[in-house]
Amino acid sequence: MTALDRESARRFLRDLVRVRRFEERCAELYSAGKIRGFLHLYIGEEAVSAGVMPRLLPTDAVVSTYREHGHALVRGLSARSLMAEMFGKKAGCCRGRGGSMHLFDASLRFYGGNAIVAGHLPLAVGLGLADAYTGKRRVTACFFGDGAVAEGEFHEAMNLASLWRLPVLFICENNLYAMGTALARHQAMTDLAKKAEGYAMTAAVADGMDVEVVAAAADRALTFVREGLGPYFLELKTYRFRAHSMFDPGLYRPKDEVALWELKDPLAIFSARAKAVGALTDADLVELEREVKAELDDAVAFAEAAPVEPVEELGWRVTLGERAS
Amino acid sequence: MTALDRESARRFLRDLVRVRRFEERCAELYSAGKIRGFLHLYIGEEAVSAGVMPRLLPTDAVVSTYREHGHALVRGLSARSLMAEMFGKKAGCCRGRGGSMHLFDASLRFYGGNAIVAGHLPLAVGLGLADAYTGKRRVTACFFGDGAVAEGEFHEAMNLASLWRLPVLFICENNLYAMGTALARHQAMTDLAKKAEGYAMTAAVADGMDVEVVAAAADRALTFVREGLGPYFLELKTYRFRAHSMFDPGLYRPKDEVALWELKDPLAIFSARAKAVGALTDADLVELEREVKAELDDAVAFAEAAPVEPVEELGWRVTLGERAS
Amino acid sequence: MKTTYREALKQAHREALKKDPRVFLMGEDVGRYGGAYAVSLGLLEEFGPERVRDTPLSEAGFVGAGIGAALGGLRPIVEVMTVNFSLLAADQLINSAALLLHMSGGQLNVPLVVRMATGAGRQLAAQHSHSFENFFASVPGLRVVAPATLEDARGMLWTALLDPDPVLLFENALLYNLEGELADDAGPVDLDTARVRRPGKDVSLVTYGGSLGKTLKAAEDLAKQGIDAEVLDLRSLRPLDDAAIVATVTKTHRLVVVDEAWKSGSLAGEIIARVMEKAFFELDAAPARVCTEEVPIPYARAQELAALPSVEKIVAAAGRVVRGHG
Amino acid sequence: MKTTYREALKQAHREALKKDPRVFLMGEDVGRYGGAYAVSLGLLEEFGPERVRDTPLSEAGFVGAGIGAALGGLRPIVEVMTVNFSLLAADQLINSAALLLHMSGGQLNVPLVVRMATGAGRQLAAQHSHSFENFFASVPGLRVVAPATLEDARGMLWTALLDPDPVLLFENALLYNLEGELADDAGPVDLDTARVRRPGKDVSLVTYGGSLGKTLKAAEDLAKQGIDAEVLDLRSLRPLDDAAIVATVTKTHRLVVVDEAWKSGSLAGEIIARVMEKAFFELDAAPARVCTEEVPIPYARAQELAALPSVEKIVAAAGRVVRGHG
Ligand SMILES: Cc1ncc(C[n+]2csc(CCOP(=O)(O)OP(=O)(O)O)c2C)c(N)n1
Ligand SMILES: Cc1ncc(C[n+]2csc(CCOP(=O)(O)OP(=O)(O)O)c2C)c(N)n1
Ligand SMILES: [Mg+2]
Ligand SMILES: [Mg+2]
Repeated sequence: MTALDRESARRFLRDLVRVRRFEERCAELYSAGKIRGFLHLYIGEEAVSAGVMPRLLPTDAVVSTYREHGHALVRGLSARSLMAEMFGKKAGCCRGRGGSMHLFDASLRFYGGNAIVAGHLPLAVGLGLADAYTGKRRVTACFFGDGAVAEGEFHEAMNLASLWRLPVLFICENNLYAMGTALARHQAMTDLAKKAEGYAMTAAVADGMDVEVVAAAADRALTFVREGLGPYFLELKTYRFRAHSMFDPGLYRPKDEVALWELKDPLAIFSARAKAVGALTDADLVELEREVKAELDDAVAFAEAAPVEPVEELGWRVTLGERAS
Repeated sequence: MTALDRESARRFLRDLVRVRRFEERCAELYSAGKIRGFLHLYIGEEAVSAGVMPRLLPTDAVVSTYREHGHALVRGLSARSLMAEMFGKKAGCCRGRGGSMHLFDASLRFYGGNAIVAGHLPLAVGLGLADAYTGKRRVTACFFGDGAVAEGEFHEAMNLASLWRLPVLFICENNLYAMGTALARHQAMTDLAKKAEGYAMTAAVADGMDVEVVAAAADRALTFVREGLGPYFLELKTYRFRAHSMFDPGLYRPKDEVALWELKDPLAIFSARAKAVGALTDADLVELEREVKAELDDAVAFAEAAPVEPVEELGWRVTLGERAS
Repeated sequence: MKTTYREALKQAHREALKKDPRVFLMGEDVGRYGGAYAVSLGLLEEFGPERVRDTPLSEAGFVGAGIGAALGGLRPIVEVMTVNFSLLAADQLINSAALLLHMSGGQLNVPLVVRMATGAGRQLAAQHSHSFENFFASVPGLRVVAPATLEDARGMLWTALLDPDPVLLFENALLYNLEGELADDAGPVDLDTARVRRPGKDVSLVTYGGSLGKTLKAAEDLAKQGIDAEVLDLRSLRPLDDAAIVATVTKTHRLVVVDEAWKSGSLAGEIIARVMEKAFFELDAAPARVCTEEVPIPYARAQELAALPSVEKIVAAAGRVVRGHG
Repeated sequence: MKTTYREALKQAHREALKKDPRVFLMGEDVGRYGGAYAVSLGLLEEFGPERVRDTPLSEAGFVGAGIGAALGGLRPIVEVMTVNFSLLAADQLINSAALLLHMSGGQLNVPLVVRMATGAGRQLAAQHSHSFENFFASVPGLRVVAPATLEDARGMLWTALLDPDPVLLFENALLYNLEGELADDAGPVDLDTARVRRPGKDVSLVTYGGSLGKTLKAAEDLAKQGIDAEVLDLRSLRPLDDAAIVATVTKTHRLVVVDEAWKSGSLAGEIIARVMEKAFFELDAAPARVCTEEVPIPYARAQELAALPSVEKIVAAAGRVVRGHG
């Protein structure tokens, strides 16, 4: 890790704060009935997205899960388009059809927002295959949880990517739980990075609560993949501070475990350090929070005011081709 | 390995020869149009079944693939019932409904004969689960090929078995090809036993062409499983001397590779050794071949003469329960 | 006693777990979490982790393990959290559970119960709003049922466990909160017959599962218009109770089928085809289907509602069928 | 020129691989082995391993990779060896390929072609004899076609590759050896329309894929009995060519649907339902379905034949429909 300068400290903290406040706003709006369906918050895990995403190039691709607000926001989807999507409005990134679990933006190569656990890993393999086939030096970054590792689609995707040496970065957000099931109750091998060996894939583990550590790990991984050395498995240990979804009573985690992890709050840790090394001041923090608040106020107002997709457009683009019936 | 006595030498060789001659007879009968559908021969791989199967107890369970004649025969299904099955006759072990790929015998706890590659691994996990649940000290032995290892169902089954420490013995018959696709073209990690580590499962590799080596490896594995130490992954390196199925032109394997493996013919190797150590004589071999020939002649005659299931019984036992319509 | 569909299901599980030591429940988050729809909340504490078993996210793996456990002598209840994930277990359900008995020459029956939540209507968007009942109902060797009432939620599970064959129970997720009266001694119910939930003489509204409520409501609205609709709840989707279907059509001579699946390939189509084959001359007007529009189901509320069957659509379809086109 | 269905498919692949560098073929054993049905024999040598790519046994994995590759700008042809294994990829085909475009708000189309062999009749027993066309044909977002002739085998692939949406091509495995004449300049054909393969006036025999041959043969036999049957080949299973279906029924007023799937839940049922909805007053007699019996398909020859549609069964059904019951 290089010394922290003001510029990068601002960027890191900005991303962390934007995601945190966005998620908090979503939780409120869910309670207020503005957002419906499933809502999976990223609070506690922000350092993963804030650490990885800025290291990707615009030409790279991102494929993610239903817990992807943080990925989408840092990747560059506007808070407006995300909020409008969650409000079910036509101005949303998917015309309000996708909601929280299905955020897409083709122009940013952000391929979801996929809600079948591990179902998106093969897509990432295919995106990587397309790049390898055409000789493009791009990377596909694929985010998924520890729970996804048990799925057959994980296994098949890992083997394919490694067998064909595709430029795919697999990022396992190991938050220690798949819904209410603790890692040791769903994985025989709890050291997930070790699983990569079974696919002859290079792997690393890093602290997913420290945005600088994440960024450095991502840099190493991306260098490897970009050099054409094949795919890479990066396990980031993290924790979600909230329930799995808004339906989750959250009875399955010991209180002291939660408390312990809360001490590793990625925002707290990073802002303290940035201040300690003099990269940021309290005034910067206040300023940043103000900026983010303004952005989110605007996004919410925008979403609120935006019209819904007219019912007549329900059947628009079920297919793209012209069809007889 | 203990010194080879006459008794066990006869048993080993008998099983090897029975399977080999049975398969040769099947090939002939296929050409004669008596056997139809898919036919996958086990020639070259006999030491696996002849080595493992006799170490199992009658109370243990066996779950296998579509290349399972050898497993069925050594497990104790009669040549008559197998041959009749392949002739599509009602006296067959599945009334002629299953054919070559679906041999079952509930009384011998022989659970197929499954033709979806890797689809039977979860069944083996469930059989193991039933034993663990009821506290029975039985083992479920599950046979599958190297190709199956790429399937998601393999992955899920391995994790479940290890996570729940179930008494399942996974036996990978690594014959280096999945149909026409060589191991290195379908597996990123060609050292298959290494994959077991990703599931925290104990594993071993052994020469699958030497029946004594196989039997010794099976004994070690079975002791482990029977002691309640959890599942076990046993990779047996072997080779099929014939094509994948009767439809396979077999163009994908180098001639010298085939020739090299033919030098390891499990029948040749074992009979030579048994003679060298004085456990068997040439006269024994002749006698054995005669016995087996008589058994197969009888089986074929039986199958030939047996009646087919009447067409009126087509719908018999689609379900076991009484149904309204 | 006043209760809910969820609670009725839970009591059915408790009863089964108590009655038969071979019965156990397994699935994603059925234990510590209490079930994605809280059906099994408290059962882990009552029956322990062997009998209320959390599984990894491995739908093919644990459904297959359920089949194996059934072969091994147990009576597993496997919960596939939702029908959307059942695609991952389709190979096991079809190629193993359904086929094993017949293709083994009648040797290996699979006494397995698989439960799953189905249907749309909660703004869960395209990947979480499926209705694949008819696909599974098309497979010989399976039995498929859809409890639509508290009694059936309470009573179908035990009967399914007694069945020697694999039984799939589809629970429409909108029903879990359904409240109503249930007899204190409510117990097992048959899995074979369709039930007339409302007698009528002008038109038959045939439906099942999550659409029963809408259909009954539509029947009330139709009554206000002077149309006396009969509502038939199929209950069993495989086998279908052909006699009951033919009986209602023979009585009313008009048919509307209500089904939350996409129209093409729906069970509603199968019902119409059967009526044509078995009672061609009974119908006085073209039959109609009220199904989901042929679109992936969107998140936005208005769009989702527009995609799904509704009371209004049923009333309108029945009106057309009774009064003729227009 | 005299050729076979297999050869016509192969030429279609060669043409596509030559015309468009974005096109590649991947699947189990398509390369060195030459394809389980020898469709791609020789293509590896001609186009190299990047464009004719052998995959591991990972149906979900490589179908999903095909979807991703399509999103990434390529034009993949993915061969799923047989429909029986497509269950393992059903999640990818439905939850990803079919839904992505609509649920992304119209952003992400998936120009993917998936080919698979389907059907029974070669004594491959229960797990290798499925017909799941109708399941996939029920899913919005997919296009499903079934080439039943040499021309369609030759011409559908390129049109499918031009299509911006996922197209599933079902090749009945009994057709690969079909011989016949094909024009030297045979090229792309439309994917939209059903075709009358034999005009007739007394009864409409509607079918597709592997059953076309049997149905045409039945029509000949019927002609000898003085019944003039019209044979409609659906070609496209999603969307269905409703106009053509209604047209033939409006002409003959009698309907028999021939479909190799199990009867319950078959496409045959959907066809009948549509005719009832759209042309109720056209039919003069109850329609009939000739489908596979509701049993897992057995290995033994006589049993397998008894389970499947046959010329005799079609003739008998058409006779009943034309002459009335008995
Ligand atoms: C195939 C599939 N099975 C089950 C579910 C229901 N489900 C949604 S999220 C989830 C837990 C996933 O855990 P993990 O992969 O660790 O991700 P996390 O939610 O912890 O970020 C489950 C079981 C699903 N969406 N898809
Ligand atoms: C799920 C599935 N995919 C494809 C096939 C077709 N198939 C049958 S055997 C086979 C190769 C299997 O190879 P392996 O597991 O190594 O077993 P082997 O035949 O070598 O004994 C293939 C591709 C199948 N039966 N099931
Ligand atoms: Mg997790
Ligand atoms: Mg092999």
